[in-house]
Amino acid sequence: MTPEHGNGRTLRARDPVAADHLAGAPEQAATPVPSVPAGWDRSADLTKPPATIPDPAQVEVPEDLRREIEEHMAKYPDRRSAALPALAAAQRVHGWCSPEAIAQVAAVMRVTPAYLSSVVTFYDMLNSEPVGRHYVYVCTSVSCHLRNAQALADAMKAALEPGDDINVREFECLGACDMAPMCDVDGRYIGPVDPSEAPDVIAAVREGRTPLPGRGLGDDGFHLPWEQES
Amino acid sequence: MSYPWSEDVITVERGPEPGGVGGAYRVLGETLRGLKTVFKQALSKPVTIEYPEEKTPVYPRFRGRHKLHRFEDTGLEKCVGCSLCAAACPAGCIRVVAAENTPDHQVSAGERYAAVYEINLTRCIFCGYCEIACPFDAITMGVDYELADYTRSDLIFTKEMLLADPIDKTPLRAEGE
Amino acid sequence: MADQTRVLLDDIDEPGLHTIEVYERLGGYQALRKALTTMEPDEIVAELQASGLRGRGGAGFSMGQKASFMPKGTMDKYLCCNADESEPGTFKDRLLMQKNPHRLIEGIVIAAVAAGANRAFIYIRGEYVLQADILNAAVAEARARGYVGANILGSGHDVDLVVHRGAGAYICGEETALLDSLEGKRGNPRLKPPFPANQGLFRGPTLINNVETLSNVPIVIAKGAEWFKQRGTEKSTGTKVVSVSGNVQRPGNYEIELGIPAREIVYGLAGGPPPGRKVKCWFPGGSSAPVLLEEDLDRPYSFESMAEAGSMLGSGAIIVVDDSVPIVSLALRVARFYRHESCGKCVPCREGTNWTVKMLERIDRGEATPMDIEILDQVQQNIMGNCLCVLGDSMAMPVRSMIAKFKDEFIAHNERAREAADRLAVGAGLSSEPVDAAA
Amino acid sequence: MPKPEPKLITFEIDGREVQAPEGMMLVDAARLGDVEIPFFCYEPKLGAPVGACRMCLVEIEGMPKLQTSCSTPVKDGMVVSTTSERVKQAQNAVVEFLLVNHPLDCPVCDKGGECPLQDISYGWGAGRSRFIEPKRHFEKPVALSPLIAIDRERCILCYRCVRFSQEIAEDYQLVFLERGDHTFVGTHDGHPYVAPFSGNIVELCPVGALTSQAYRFRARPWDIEDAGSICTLCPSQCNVKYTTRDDTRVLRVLARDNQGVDDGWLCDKGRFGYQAIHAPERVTQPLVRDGGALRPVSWERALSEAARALARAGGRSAAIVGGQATNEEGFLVQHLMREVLGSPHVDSRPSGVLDPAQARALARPDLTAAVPDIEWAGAVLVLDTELVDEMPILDLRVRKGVRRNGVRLVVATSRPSSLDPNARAVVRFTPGAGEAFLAALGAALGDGRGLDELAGRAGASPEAVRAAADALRDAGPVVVVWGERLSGGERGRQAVARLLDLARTLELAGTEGAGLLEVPRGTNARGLREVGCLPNLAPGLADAAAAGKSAGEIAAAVPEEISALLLVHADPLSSHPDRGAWERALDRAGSVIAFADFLTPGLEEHATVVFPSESEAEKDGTMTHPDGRVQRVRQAIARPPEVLPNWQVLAELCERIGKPAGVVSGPAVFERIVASVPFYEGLTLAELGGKGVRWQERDGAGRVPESTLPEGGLEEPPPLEAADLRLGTAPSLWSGPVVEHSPILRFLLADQRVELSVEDGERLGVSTGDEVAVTVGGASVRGVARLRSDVPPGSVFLVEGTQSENATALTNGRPRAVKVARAAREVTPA
Repeated sequence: MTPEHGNGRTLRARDPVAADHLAGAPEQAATPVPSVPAGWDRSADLTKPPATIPDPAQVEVPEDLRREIEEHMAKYPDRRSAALPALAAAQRVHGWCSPEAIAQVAAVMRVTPAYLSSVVTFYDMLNSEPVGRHYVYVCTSVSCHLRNAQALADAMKAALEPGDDINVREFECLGACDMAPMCDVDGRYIGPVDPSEAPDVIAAVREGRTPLPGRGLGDDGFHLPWEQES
Repeated sequence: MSYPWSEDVITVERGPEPGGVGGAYRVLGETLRGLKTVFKQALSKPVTIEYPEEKTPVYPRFRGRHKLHRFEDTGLEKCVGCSLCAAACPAGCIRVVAAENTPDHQVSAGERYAAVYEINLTRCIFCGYCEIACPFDAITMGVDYELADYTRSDLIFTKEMLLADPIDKTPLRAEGE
Repeated sequence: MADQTRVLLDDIDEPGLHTIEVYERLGGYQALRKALTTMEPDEIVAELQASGLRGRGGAGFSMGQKASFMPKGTMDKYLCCNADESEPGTFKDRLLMQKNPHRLIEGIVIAAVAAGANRAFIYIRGEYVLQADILNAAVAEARARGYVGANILGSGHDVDLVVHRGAGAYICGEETALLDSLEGKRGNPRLKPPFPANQGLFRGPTLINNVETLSNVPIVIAKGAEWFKQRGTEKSTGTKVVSVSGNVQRPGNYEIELGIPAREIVYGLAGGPPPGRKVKCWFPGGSSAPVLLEEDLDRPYSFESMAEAGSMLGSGAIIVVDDSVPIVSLALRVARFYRHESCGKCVPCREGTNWTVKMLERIDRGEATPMDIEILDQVQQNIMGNCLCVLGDSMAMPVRSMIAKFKDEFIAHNERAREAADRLAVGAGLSSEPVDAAA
Repeated sequence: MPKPEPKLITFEIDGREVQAPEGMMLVDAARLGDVEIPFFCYEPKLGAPVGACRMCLVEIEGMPKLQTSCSTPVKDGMVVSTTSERVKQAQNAVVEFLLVNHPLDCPVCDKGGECPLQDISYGWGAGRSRFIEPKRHFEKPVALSPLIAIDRERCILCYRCVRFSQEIAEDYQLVFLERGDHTFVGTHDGHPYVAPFSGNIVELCPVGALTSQAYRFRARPWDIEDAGSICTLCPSQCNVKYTTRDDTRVLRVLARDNQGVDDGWLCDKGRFGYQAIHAPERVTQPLVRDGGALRPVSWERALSEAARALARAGGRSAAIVGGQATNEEGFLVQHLMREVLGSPHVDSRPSGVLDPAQARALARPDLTAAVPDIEWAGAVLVLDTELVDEMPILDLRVRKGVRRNGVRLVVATSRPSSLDPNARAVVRFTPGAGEAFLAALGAALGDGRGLDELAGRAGASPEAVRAAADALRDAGPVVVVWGERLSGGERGRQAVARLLDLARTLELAGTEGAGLLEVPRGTNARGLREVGCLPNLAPGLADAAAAGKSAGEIAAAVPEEISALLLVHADPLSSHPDRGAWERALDRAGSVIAFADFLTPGLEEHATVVFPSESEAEKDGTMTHPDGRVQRVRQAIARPPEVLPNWQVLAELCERIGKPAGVVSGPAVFERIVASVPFYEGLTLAELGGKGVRWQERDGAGRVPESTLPEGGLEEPPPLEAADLRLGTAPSLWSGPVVEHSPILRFLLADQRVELSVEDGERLGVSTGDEVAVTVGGASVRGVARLRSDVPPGSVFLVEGTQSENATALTNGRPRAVKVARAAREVTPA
């Protein structure tokens, strides 16, 4: 009555319909179980207080961060517009949008943490879980896919070593299909990148060097291999 | 997705029109067939069953006292207390009060179980709707028909009584016997 | 080899074009001066309408007409520049913002004055870090020179310009989702009506245009509608920057006059597929456009002609797929993209993209039946036209066109995958079938 | 913003011509033509439609695409089809999509049988699904809060709950997380969704995803019955439906939409407080003090002891009526006191005396605002009350008015209010200085002379007062929502005079949609006042034959002038100020006879006879809403066997003392009330019906005794006495016996907390979480300190009505200077 799911989750026999459904369909046991985000199964922690707008008196915010958020808030007719830049700033300070980071932004912006949580989880570039401080986004979307981006993504992941403070992830279209296959290293677009260059890229990020100098989009004299140098 | 009417038309085969010589023959034939049955029964031995020493066997599809079931492997009750039997019951003789299973008190396989399950057999009309309504085959109509008692309240069967097997087994008749 | 018609990209290779000195030296901000000092806002709108300039973001709606929908009155009005270029295959705005930010700023200020908006925002996708930095620097320069801010060039018009960075969500390119995102919310599309021109950003009337559209504005104003109309076709006027990518030898941005044959772009400008490969199919307008076949390359590349072929010009992004690519993997790639990017607000898109991916995965693994391909097609039909915004359709249209045009390949792929899986299972001793039966 | 008046248009739907108000959403207008369009996410109460579920697609002639009928307003001449092939296919498609990941566990689902998804799948679905992949399965259900369980498998992401949290309650705690098919409803970082109105999302959920922890699996829709009544836990008097089973148990409380009262929402106290009805601690039989302890006795003994004690005391008896008493009970209590025992001492207000002339002025029909007026007013002034604690449903109304109709909100309170973020102007004044604030506001609205001086006396900033005046001036109709606290205490009369003066300045009396709306302390405070439960007012707000003592005076007069106390739904120890005086009074009173459903510590210790009282679900009677709406409280379940109706017990006491009241039923008492209160003239229970009737809107309204608004002659408010910290107290929604005795609500039970400004906290060396003592005179109350950045320096706030450390120990109806110190080094009281 408790078939193991592919992702290690045990289906409890509490739901007879579900259990019968799976038990009666052995041919489907081979199909992968739908991927599920972590929060789905999570119960609220009833020992916590409700997350209301934090009282500024109770939350300490780094002065630089507070100033930056307030500057962003001043730019818009509605202070809530500053949510994205403010969260991005907090993410720079904390490495990810941790509950603490969200509480600080919420205290400055006078919104509830849940408001920000919902924004954070919506956008790909805001991290709701701790990840490396450096990021390498490998575009695997349609155009790059056609130029073997998957191999590059796999090579990047393979080049990672334990302890690396790098967030390597496959990303949907980065808007640089002419450079395919390409990747975005901390905001710098490089491409085309051959999978064999992946270890070099990762090593450069690890050591704080500029990966593949001269081949970044904004680099001086950057041009694609098939373009004539102007 | 309209449904063609032609699929619903059933051709009825009719016998010949009554009257005439053929009709008279048919009437005579049927009458003789009837008389044959009459004479056969008139000459057979009377049937007497010495109840309660001897019990009338019933057909397997006989609708007698209800039974609640458990899963054979886990022993958990099949009933999840959904109350659909109570909703289906035309006599209104079923009462279900559900409760929630907890990890240390797992009674049924679902999230909920029937904390109270009562059938007032004085009211039951043995229509079998409860059986049809049950989504988990948790309740079925048994074959026991010995349902007499001295007080009415004793005929309100509780869950424990319905889950238990009857003391005396009612003899079954094979289909077609 | 065909030539480009460089209007928008004329000075693109000029070193230092992103600085205001170089831009002004090449005649920059003259259109702004002309518009603000010699024209009334209504005249600017009329000029834009006369030019026939169509939106370059995907929908191809007349820009001047859109601006004319803006209500008159003293309420707060806004202009948004949609720089959330995320459609797979599109990378033209990136180039325009990076190389020539001032022309965009000039266009925004002119359009804002025309629409009566005194606050403008550039919503740039979060991944464009370099471009956002360049834009911010350019805005600061323009502000210092008095092209942005209060009382521009002494005309009495105020336009405040803020560069707002997104954070990675394709859906924010949808105009109403962009508004929600700019308001600091999740980027969920809104119901229309009310249209942004009536109630958009912060509930005020809002004009939303793409980077390329707005970059064209100074050209229209400087050279006049008549000049502009001479380029392109009657209904698709002006030039268009086309992003060509995928299996071609020279991917890149090419500026063309609308109406030239697509083959000239794909083979002439972009060099065609790699040697020895043939074009299997191509997306004429980003990944959300239904695919076309090799023979459609002879059609003129314009809004009308692509629509006639059953597809669309969209953002003008051509993705070429050569014959080495299995169509199922392409369909799956497209479907996965849209599943990942669906905002989840409306049911057909949320569940439909999810279901489509699952069915395609099943075909890819060889677990489907021919009926499943039928169902896959019907699911796409059920998505189309029933969603809140066009994202659902954006997946349904290409996937459906692939099913229609490559149905046999879908079936064959499934068959092959099943046989491969069976062999694997037998090899691992998982199948109940005797080994020799499979062999 | 004035309420718009829609005009009728004609449109065609499925071949029939239908008339509907212009601008009505198609989905609603279709219903006028008996055409049902299915939907999930549409709920007009939640604001603008979102069009997320796509279930309500229809075909409109002239539109190329199918349109969502929830967001399409009807226009004249529109031709709509809801049954065309295209529409049917879209409906089938949406149902199929919805069921892609919705589990088919209807038999175990609480919603089964009353589930819109079930109904719509049957009605508009294709009947089968082609989705054969495994559905999502999760641990279920998981807790969203101690009150609500969430089953995310079943969720169809219809946006209702999150819209409620974001746009109605505006607590913004419940949100969507992640996106696409990973979207789920959740809170920040696993915090529970605990908010005063969270329970409404259970009722809004169109599937079984959100279920009430208290109702889970208790019954199925065919096991239960609905019984309409009103909630009697606070003055909001929300209309409710009790879900009952077997006529003996209340299983659930649902909202019963009444635009004039509650707008279809309920607070969590009203929704989950029903558990107290079945609490084992409830008093369900008569008790008499015997040998020092209360013991259960027969009715005969309890009645005869009570009757004997009251008869002995005669004119030396006094009655305190709690706000939960119905009009019938209140009427009989004052009858018992005045006519049977010859004692004028009856009071239903906890503090202060209401001047008869002022009471009549406040009751003027043209001066009373109705609840919906808040929504459509030009400006609303919330004065000295925290609505979310004292009349929660009004909090939602104010928010709705501000959000939807742009009502200008002015908040003038001592304690920071939850409505502050919505307000156009916020004024903080020193606790107890409401009178001075009103004087300052009057000055600001007038020529501004003396404003600075008066604002100083109120401890408020003159700029804030000026901003408040600007927001109120020329705003259109103004509704003043004022707390009874303003009229309490020593200078209550002067404060009310100022309030009436403000009403005159703002011309509330002559303006349609403007007026005063009192937020009283007791549920039925208005009704009790109108049936004569005030020391100087007889039924109908007539002058009483003899002026009696007010509650505070009664306490002071024991035992010299008063020897017997009748407490009807009241325990002065927890609800009345000056706890010390009441402790002495109850201690020394010869007999204390109480009607109660729970033995509060005060009753436990001091009552001599306790009559078990009916719970709100067992009661029949009427109550009067603070805006004058007379509503019926109706019996939903059978009383426990040993409980008698209170009116019957009171009538029996009258009879035993020798002067029968001459009533034989509850409705007969109501008839007596109607006969004695001129402005209730002609009211019948049938007319009240399910939604009640505002007496101001009936012909009898003209029969309110004459009154005029005072002009001039206002006293100057006293200057602020120098003090370090001044004490403000406020009740909490989460205090009182109902919260204490409902197991599911107990986690919310208010503890004593001491709210201080950050500055004062730093000065006193107190930080959040410290145990501190607040001391005044000889009394002290301990609580946990909480430093808040929005508390103005110089004020300290405590909760009234907590189980222990009740703030009433420190209050005596006068603003008081207090000392605050860490409890560890408690200073000796000065």
